[in-house]
Amino acid sequence: MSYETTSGNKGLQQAEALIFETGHATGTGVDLPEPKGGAYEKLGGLGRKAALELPGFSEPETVRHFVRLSQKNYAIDLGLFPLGSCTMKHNPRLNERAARFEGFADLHPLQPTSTIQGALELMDELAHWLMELTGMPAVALSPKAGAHGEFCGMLAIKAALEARGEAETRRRVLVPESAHGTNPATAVAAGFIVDEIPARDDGRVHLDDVVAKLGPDVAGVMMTNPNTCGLFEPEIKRIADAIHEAGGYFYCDGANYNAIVGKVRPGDLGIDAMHINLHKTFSTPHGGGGPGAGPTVLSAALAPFAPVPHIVKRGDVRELREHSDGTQAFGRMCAFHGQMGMFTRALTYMMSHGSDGLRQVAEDAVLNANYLLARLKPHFNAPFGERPCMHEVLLDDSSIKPKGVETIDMAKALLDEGYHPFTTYFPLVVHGAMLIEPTETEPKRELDRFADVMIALAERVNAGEVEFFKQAPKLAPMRRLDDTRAARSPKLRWKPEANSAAKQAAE
Amino acid sequence: MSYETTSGNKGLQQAEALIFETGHATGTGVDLPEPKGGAYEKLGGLGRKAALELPGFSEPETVRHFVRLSQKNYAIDLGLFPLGSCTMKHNPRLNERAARFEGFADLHPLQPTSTIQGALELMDELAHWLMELTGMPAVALSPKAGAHGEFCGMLAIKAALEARGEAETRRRVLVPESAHGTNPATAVAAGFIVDEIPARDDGRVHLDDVVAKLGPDVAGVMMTNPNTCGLFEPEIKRIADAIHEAGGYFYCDGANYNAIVGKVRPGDLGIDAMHINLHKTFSTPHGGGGPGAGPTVLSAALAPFAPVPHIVKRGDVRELREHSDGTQAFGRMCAFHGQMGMFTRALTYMMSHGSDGLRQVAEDAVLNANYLLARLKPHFNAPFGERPCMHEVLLDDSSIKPKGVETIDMAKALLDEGYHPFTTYFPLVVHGAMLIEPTETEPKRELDRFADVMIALAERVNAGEVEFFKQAPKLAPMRRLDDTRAARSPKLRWKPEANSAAKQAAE
Amino acid sequence: MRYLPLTEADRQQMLSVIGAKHIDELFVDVPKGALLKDLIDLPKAQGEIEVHRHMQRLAEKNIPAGRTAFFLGAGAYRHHVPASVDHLIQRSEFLTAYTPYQPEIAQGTLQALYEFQSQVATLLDMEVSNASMYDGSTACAEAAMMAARVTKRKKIVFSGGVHPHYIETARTACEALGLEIVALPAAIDDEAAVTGKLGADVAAVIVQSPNVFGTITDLSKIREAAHGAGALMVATFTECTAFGLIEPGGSYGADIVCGEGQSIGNALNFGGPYVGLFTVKEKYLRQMPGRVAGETLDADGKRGFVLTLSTREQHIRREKATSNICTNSGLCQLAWTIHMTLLGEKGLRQLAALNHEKATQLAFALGAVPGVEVLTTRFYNEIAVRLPKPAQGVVDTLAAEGVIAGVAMSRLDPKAGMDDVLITCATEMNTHDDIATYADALKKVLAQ
Amino acid sequence: MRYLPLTEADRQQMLSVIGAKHIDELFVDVPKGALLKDLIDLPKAQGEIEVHRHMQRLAEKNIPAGRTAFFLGAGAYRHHVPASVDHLIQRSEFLTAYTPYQPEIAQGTLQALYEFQSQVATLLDMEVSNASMYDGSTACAEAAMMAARVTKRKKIVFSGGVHPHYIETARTACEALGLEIVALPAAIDDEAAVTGKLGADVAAVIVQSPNVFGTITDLSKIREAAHGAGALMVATFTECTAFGLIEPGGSYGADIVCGEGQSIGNALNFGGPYVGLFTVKEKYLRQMPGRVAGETLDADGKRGFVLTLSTREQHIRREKATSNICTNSGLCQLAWTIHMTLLGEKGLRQLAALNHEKATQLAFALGAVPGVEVLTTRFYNEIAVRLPKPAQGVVDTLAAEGVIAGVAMSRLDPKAGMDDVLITCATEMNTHDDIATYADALKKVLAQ
Ligand SMILES: Cc1ncc(COP(=O)(O)O)c(C=O)c1O
Ligand SMILES: Cc1ncc(COP(=O)(O)O)c(C=O)c1O
Repeated sequence: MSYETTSGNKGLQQAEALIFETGHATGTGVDLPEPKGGAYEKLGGLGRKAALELPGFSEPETVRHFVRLSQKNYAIDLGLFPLGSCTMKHNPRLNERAARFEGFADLHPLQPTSTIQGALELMDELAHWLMELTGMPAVALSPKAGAHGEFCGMLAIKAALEARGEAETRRRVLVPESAHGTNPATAVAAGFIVDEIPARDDGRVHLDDVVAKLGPDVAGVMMTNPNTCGLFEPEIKRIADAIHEAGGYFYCDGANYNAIVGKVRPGDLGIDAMHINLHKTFSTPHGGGGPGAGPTVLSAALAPFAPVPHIVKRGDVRELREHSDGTQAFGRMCAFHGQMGMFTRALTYMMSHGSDGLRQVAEDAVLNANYLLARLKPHFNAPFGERPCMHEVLLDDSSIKPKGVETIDMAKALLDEGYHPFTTYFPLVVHGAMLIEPTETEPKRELDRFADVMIALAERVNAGEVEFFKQAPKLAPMRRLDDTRAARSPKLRWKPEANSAAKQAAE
Repeated sequence: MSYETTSGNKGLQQAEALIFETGHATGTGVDLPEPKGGAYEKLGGLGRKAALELPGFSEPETVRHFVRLSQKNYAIDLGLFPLGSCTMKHNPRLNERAARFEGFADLHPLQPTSTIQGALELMDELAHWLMELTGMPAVALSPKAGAHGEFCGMLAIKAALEARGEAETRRRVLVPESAHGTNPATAVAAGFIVDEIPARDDGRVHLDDVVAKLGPDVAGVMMTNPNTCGLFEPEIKRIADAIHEAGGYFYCDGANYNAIVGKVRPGDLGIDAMHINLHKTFSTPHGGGGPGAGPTVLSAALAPFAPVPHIVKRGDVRELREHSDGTQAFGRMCAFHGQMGMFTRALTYMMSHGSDGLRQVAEDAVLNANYLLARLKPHFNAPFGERPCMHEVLLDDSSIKPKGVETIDMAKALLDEGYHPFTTYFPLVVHGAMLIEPTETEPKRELDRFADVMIALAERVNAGEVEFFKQAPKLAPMRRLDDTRAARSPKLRWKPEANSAAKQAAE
Repeated sequence: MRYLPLTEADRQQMLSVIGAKHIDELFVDVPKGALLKDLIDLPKAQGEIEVHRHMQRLAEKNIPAGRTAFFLGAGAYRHHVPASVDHLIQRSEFLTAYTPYQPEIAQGTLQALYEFQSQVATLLDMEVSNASMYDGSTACAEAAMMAARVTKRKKIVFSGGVHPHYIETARTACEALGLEIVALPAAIDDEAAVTGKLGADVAAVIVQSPNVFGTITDLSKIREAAHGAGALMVATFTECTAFGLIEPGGSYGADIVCGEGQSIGNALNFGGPYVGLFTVKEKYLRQMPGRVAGETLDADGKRGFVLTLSTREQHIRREKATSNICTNSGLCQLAWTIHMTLLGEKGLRQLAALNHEKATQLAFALGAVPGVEVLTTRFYNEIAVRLPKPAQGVVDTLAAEGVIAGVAMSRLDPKAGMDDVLITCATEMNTHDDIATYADALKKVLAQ
Repeated sequence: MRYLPLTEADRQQMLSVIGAKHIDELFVDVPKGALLKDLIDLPKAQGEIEVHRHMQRLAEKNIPAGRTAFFLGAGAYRHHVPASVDHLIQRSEFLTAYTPYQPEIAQGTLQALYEFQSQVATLLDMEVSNASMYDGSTACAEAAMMAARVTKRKKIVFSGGVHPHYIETARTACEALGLEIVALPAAIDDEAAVTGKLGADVAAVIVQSPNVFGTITDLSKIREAAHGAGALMVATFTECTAFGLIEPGGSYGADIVCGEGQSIGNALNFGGPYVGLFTVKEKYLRQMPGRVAGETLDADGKRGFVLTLSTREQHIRREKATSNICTNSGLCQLAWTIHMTLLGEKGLRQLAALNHEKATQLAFALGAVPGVEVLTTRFYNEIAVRLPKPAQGVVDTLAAEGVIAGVAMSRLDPKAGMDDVLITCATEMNTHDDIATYADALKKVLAQ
């Protein structure tokens, strides 16, 4: 059925070159008045000299370019996106609308506070929801994503230690081996030393392992709950107590909060700080890699150290405290007040669900994952499949690898079946991990179809169809891409000299 | 490369059943308060008894369903859409935004006029632009599409004849054989009798042919200019004069106005009425079949008979005249004031282009068509290709048909190449017509690629690859669909009893 | 110009390929003198910033419904359209596609059409639906003409409850064809008058339920009378959400059921674009106007959809077509289908019940205003009330107070002799406070 | 609940497949007592109508920039973003995709990233760009940390023209790592002070041009001084449209050029989300933070794009990563790329020239107000002026008059000793009338 077309298109799949290959410096999709010229120029002779060589397109060409590109993407709106640890749930369109209200979108962060009372009220409302849901007394809204929230939490811990005069002595942070890469990276960025808690066979962090590492040089622990294996940490409360007893703090990575929202309050587990990825649990769109938002809830012990800005209410009027002088705030996370555009979406989401709907979110997320676990367990190895999972199903390739098919091959075969695969090879503690997170916004029939596909693929493995997998994907917009080649001699931008070569490749 | 997947998807192309096959009566994507029950019921016992059996979907499922469906469509935003007579030009996004301003979208047509002054002003502005551009003294805005505009124009002619006491005697309307189907259908709907002007070899309407048919029973002529062969009617002015002299009126089908906007004023050609498809020349989106808008400009002779509503200006205040009593208005075209949502878009478009930009529109549309004509003429038969065309290139299949490939096959082969084909088999006066309208919003490189594809296909014809064409499309979402089967025993809706059969077919 | 991709260099190069020196050589066929040398006297091109500003200025000279206490219906209804509807219809693949003439690359539009037809037929309890008409009023006019074709008779009787604009629209169209329109006097409860009027020359009787005064009618007797006289019964409507709560025309055996679909999926838009719904009994299929999508198979035996039965249509049948309609209400129809998919039976029933609840509250509140008489006794979400003053003046006075109270019957039909009748409606958008504000304001105005 | 597709029947059936009786059996690992029995004390689920109303009410408690005469910049700029940008970024395939971890089905995102990197590097005259940071301030902090890694030194010198919030953001991050921040006193013209301060312990000198007072600086001398001392020069910026008119840091030989990209493609959004631009010299590539897309081939030899050089990143390198950043500014970066594609060189140059023109008009108008001194002599679209009164009070008074005049330097840095300095800017959005309104209002306020 396949042949080379003259156009390079294949039916509806449109070939599309780089804008640098088809655009030109005189093309433009905006109409602006011609500048009147240099009469009033105040540039002090520092005007740009050389040509910029930025290609421009008329609006029709621009729209077409990006619409064509978009169709080369998979997305939640096309189907199940079971990427574990990423909580790819439906993004309600009301949220998009609310974020675009003129009264939010066309507001400058430094406007006089008399003109931004609604924005401050919204931030307070969001804070209220986050604090009530987590059972925590404070929240820093400004972190710009999960990793930034981790940084915020660890800096709050550092400031608390400093206030106690122990910042210099307590520098060790315990991080389970199964942690997401951002955890150790953050701990180091905050000036701590990472001490790994080795993985255990049951995928949990054991109290004993933590206790064994406690000492007067320990600043705290960074744990993920539910953890990256998709399991609730049964000993979490006791671990928290032990840490506190030893004079440390408990940072919880809240990336997996979706599994427990409305069911369990992190504040009841002894947590001192936890970031919440609004782009996961509270469904602000992932946008192909961001933006996110990582508000970080804080315990009473850490609350005083929350970074500026703070919202201060005087009677009915809200003001901003923007400087840390005279406060215990540890500093500032970014130039302004955080990801307002995500706050509007997240609050819209929360209010839409309400306390009842959010609880149902957690229950359905967990139910969907356990349903997939039940259907897939007979066909794949589920390393911790004996007990219920939370919102994620963790499988590995140990049952298929001996037959020549690895996690990556299974993933690429899913592309042909019209799915985005699971998260591959994470967490690192499970070899050939396949981490499947369906989320609560999937109907049962989509889960069933996905399970059918997974099972059919397992049967192909059993039938010895190794080449089938190695050749995959065959139906996706591209065949398997060569990562090694990309990294070996990096080509990270279009360059005029590479022009003709690139053009040839595109054709 | 092709194999049957378990999911039914093929890479990014998602299989999707009917909502009736996957939805259910308890599913819903809206949250409304539960009604309090019948305490205050005032239905007089006429409440709905049986179940409705309308399937419902949650928002995630709904979004996914329609996003999946959408990807089975071709669209201007994906590529050249050279459907002759349809003027598939780029739809600017600013226009979409303007149409959604609360002050336009959330306005009821029967609000007190004190609350809709801006809407009336907008309609007046649009009318001003249309009258100035066409050089006509009046315009009826309410017609809802081109055909409705034709109806409006023909009813105005009828009313004018009535006013002269000649409605009973003058019933014959001359319509060239090459006319669009709406023309004869409209004439009949307006109570006239159609008299066809036979086609001529040069694709033009000849003055002699018209004159030969004139007589005291002639109400008028309905001509298209530029005509459906993509040609300007050179004798149009003289034909108009002849019609007028014979006591008839000149209706012009303005579907092809894009070729001459800003270059020629229909009012200078002796036209009495002409509809303007705002969804063609003024780029309101076609939306997969509508909505359109067909404002109809009228000559001084017909202006008094324009249908209600009329906007009446008293000082600075605009009022609506909504009833024809006491006026010469021939009646009312529809319940309200016409396609306001299209008016906002069209005015936005006109103001963006301005008088200079609109003239450029016509020039570029004509230039693009003639460029394609120049490139394709050596490879296809262009029946009227000796002279320049207007905004459309008319080819036919006379050079390829002897080799076994017809217009339809050429069209289907284009689907595989990633194009929407030209208009096929229209106008009827040219056998195997291929009517190509590139529009002005195509860059040269897209024209060149399309020409390359057409030429490559012509070469395949010459190489005798008939089966290649008969098998096309192979890369589109579906293979060739069976029209005859559809018409033989029409299945026009999902029915519960047909449920399981349909489900099987879907899988 | 931001929408025109050709550069001057492109133009020159293309002209030279064509073999022309100047663009005007391509306009040779234009009669001497008619080719304009100068620009037309209109403003020149403007940037997005300026045009945006201009349109916004115009928009802000209006008072949007949502900024008032709003109770106006009478053919267009203010409902909530979920945000996802507008998001989806703006997808390039829907927004910028043409009529699905090439079905292999238009299955998105075609399947959605087939779903629309199935939903509409189900909602109206009819056998067949077309793919949409311009709006309710033109659908109703088409129904009148179709009835004349089917029965080969020339008289159309309009019941006294049909929206006056619908009657005028049909009159304009039908009289051109030489059909006779008999419009019965406007009546809050219009059933009785109709059944008496049907002779053997009647092609169709056209009734509306809920009618323009909000009254809902048991159409059984009218159906019997119509069929008894050999005429068709056409049931029309302006508020399609009603059929989540009351029986539609199809359930009473109507031959054609048609009307306005705007309430579902479509904003008020100052009157358009809207979407006409049009359904018929299967036996009249070949006389139905407009496009229709049908199921078929492709060359691989896969199910797909195409536009079908086009031999009824103008592009094939020309002067013998069932209608001249070509472009219809595509995107509005898609919005309808999406919104209806979101509603489903459950949501639609809730929505309808809520509308009715609000309207009963409204009737109660207005009925309690001294001097006001609620005229409509069986209703869905709209009622007529008699005021102690001419209704038009009251509406105008209330508008200045931020209350859009409805429409005076005298505005819809000055000759109805119902100057004191106000048509007013409530939907799910009205809050309790809105209703109280309205009743209070009305009380004040009437007391003046 | 409209976002949750499972029905009660589904839930029961699924539980029985799982072999559980009650959902709470799946939560067995939660410590006793921590599993909530009751709902948390927050409002229950609400429909779209109610939530929409609530959010709208909050929005309308603000005064949007566009409803005022608006002259505020200082890190975020009000520009016109063409309507097509927002349309395109809302495409499902962009909006609801994740980071492109599966490149075969993410070429849309990846090619757009590659185009972004190419555009950014071209604009800033640098060799390599990453795929975006959170915003300008965090990008600047990352640059400071990167410079410390590259030079293995611990002192970061901030010039007196860097936005105080950028310095605070970097201070917070750097001090945690044990780096020392030296912030030179705020200065309208900050060049001279920097060049003197650079010892052999300095990792980087960070300069901003246009600086927070709007001053544009020839960075050659600073580059010479920095490189002479073995330090890197980091050039940061808050207004990226400037480089359509003035030389960017790359042209002066900066080692890292980074800053805020919001001006292109992104609305003000009350401070976020924005998009940080980050570019480096190729030789420092392996120390660069953040993701990057690169070109490669697929199994059929076709060109495609992948995320690459991930051994720098936290998910591979963990505690040795160049940064902890994971989620970045995807969609804002896409908006930037789309807007930049619409602009092209021609549009960008026009836009920049227009901004400069408006700013010169503003400087002229304010300079004519008695008591006002324009402090910035070389500028792009922003200037600092000295007022005869504390600036904060003037700003507040003007806000009540519908003029957002800018920001008082004392708000950005209360300790700068510049209470009488106002930072004010003009863009293509300001009309002549706006400027006149502002100058008149200022005159009145100062006269009081
Ligand atoms: C477990 C975990 N922690 C932290 C993060 C980092 O969050 P972000 O990407 O929002 O910075 C992620 C994101 O994937 C994660 O899955
Ligand atoms: C020449 C011509 N006339 C009339 C029409 C009818 O216009 P509309 O579809 O807007 O009713 C068309 C539409 O395709 C056309 O091409």
